[in-house]
Amino acid sequence: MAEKPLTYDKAYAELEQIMTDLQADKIGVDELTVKVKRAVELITFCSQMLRSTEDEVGKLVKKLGLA
Amino acid sequence: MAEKPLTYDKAYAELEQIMTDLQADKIGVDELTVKVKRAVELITFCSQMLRSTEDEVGKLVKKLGLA
Amino acid sequence: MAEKPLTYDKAYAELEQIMTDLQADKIGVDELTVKVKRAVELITFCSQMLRSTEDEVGKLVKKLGLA
Amino acid sequence: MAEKPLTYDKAYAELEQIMTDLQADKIGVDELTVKVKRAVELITFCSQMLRSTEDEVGKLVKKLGLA
Amino acid sequence: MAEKPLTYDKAYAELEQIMTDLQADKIGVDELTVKVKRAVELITFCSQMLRSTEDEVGKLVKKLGLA
Amino acid sequence: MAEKPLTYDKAYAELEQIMTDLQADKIGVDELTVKVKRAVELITFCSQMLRSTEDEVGKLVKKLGLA
Amino acid sequence: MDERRVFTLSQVSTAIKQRIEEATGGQAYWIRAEIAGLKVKNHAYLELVEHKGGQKVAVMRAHIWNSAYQRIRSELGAEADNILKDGVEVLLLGRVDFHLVHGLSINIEALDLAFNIGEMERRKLATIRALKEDGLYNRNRFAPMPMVLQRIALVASVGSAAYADFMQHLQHNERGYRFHVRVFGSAVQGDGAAAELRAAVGAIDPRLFDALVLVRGGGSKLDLEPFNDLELARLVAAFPKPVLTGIGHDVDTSVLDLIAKEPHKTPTAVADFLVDKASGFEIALTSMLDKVHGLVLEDFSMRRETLSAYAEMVRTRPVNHCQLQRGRLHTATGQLAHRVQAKLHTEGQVLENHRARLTTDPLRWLQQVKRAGLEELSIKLGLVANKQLQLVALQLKGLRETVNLLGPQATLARGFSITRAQGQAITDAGNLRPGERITTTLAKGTVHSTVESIEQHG
Repeated sequence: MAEKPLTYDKAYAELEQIMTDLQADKIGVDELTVKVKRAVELITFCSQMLRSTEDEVGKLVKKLGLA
Repeated sequence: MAEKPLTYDKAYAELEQIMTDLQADKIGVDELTVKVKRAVELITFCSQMLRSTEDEVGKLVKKLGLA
Repeated sequence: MAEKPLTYDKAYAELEQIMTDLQADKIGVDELTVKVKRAVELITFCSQMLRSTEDEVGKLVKKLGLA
Repeated sequence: MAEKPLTYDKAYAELEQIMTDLQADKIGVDELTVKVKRAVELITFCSQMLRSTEDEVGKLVKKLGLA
Repeated sequence: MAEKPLTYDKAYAELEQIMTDLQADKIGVDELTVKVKRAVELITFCSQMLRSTEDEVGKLVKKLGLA
Repeated sequence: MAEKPLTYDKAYAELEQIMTDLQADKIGVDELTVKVKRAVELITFCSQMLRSTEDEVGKLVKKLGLA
Repeated sequence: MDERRVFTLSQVSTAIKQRIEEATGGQAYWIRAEIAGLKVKNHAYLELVEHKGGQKVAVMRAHIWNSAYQRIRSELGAEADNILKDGVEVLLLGRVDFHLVHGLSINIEALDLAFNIGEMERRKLATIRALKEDGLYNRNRFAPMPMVLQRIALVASVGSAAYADFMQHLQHNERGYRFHVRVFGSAVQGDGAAAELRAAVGAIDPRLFDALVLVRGGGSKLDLEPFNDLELARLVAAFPKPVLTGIGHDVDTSVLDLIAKEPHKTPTAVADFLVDKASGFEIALTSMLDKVHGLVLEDFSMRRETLSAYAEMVRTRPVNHCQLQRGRLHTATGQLAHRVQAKLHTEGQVLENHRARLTTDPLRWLQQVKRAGLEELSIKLGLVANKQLQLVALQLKGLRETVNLLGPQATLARGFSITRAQGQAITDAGNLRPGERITTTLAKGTVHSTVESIEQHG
């Protein structure tokens, strides 16, 4: 979904988009799980990024497959 | 119950069509049994989908609480 | 009673035609008995169809309660 | 009374023709007796037909009440 | 009175012819008696025909009343 | 008076002939007398014929009244 | 040369001293001048200088007696060292003092602190004006603020309390956030601080950082001077990432505070801000997830309601439909019997009608039409026959009259007569002979006579 360097801002924007879509009833039930999963991923990623050292960031990004 | 890859949204769309026809008394007596059978299937399918999706989402969200 | 594949709708349509013809005096006295006999057949058929449909629908719907 | 396969409708048509001819003075005195005789026959036939039709229809309809 | 197969209509036609002839001054005195005689015969015949026809029709019609 | 089968019409024809002759002044006095005599005879005959015819017709017609 | 008046040096000095005292009347004057060559040994000795266009236009010695010096220092408070130093322009209250031995000197009795501060404010305003003219004043405030500031370029005096406080607060936050701080060391006060700060800021590659943080521990008012430096301010304002200041002054704000995206009072406050921001971000994310979850639950419950409404419809509609159909069948059944009966009834009535007509019409026809016709004919027959006979009678009567007219009798009656001889009617006298017997027939009677003579006519 996100391109290369996922930033906090992008993550937040994506999450907001999901919210907006949800609020606009744009998401079918089938997509819903996918979207919520994505939301959880984004938050997890951000949480870990916030707590990781400079060295760990690269590894983390790779590990999460979000890059 | 559902044939190949029935999704919630497809099932719901089909259900809505049946309900619209039902409400408009468009369904003749001959079709009635078939349609009702299908409606029951679809409602059951959708209900189960809702429950399982809800569970899944619940787990994901709970998981984050510990992150 | 019905010949080949008599359906409720066909039967009902035929019945209505007979009723209309009756009202429009389109049926001669000679035909009358035949037509009335047919009408009675059709009504009986429709009645049985309704009953069996009701039964079947009833069974299907009972299943719904558990979904 | 009626010859071969006399039907109500044929009988009635013949009767009407006789009545029309009678009214239009188209029947000579010589024919009159014959025609009147025929008319009486026809009326009698039609009357019996009506009665028997009524009976038959009545039975059929009664059957329906139990259907 | 009537010769071979005299019918009402023939008789009446002959009668009318006689009347026309009488009125047309064409008849000699000698014939006159003969014609008048014939006319009287014809009228008498017709009269009797009428009566017997009336009787017969009356009987037929009476039968109808009981039909 | 009349010879053999004198009829009214023959008598009248002869009479008419005599009248024509008489009116043509061709006849001498002697013949005239004879002719006149004959004419008178004929007229008398005709008169009697007429009277008897009247009687007969009267009877015939009277008979009709009873028919 | 005898006229020459010679004064002793002391006479001259005394005279000058008298003149000065006369001129000043021992009065003190407010004098504006720059401090130079300040030396403090018990008393303070210095030079007052006035520059104009880079040139000294006046110099005078001055001193502050120890007691005054102590008083002035305490009056200046924290600013004493910022003001009582070379190069600072001050407004002083001084008396011109001429000492016979030490010469002319200004005895400084007081310094006006407000003057210095005012000057600093004036320079600050000039800097602001210059920044505004360059379009830089608001530049950094428009720098986009990321949701999390994690990579920090820190400009601080390494080892200072401010640095330590900042690092301490940032790295040991409760929530365990990691910040990636790179320090660009610089003096933050005193002469040369501005230059060092400029160098430090200039060395930062903005692409590598989320924010630039400038911190400094507490200090006097005039210690802020380096942070009002125009060149430094230009660099900072133009910095493409948000600039956060924690320059640490309770009352006053430096130019950098004014142009920074996020001015804070203290380094600690900056650190807290960064931590709070990260935490706020994380909370926002989490609450967003909660909202998402909530929306999903809400959505699902609505869907469930619809489904159960549908289930209800499936339960009731078909039954209703069947009932409706049953009703229609019932009606049809009733109508069937009714319509058939009506039909039969109508037919029966038509038949009855025919029957009624048949019982009356032929008889009426026979009687009225036929019999009346016959009777009429009978009457007509009598009439016509009689008429014929009468006509014939008339004819006969006419004939009879004509015969009578044409017969000889009528001619005789008019006087004519018929003469006969030998039974023959004589029409020519020539046929007779005299003496011949003739008979003459008259209308009435016959005459017998004899011919006497004959005359011929024509």
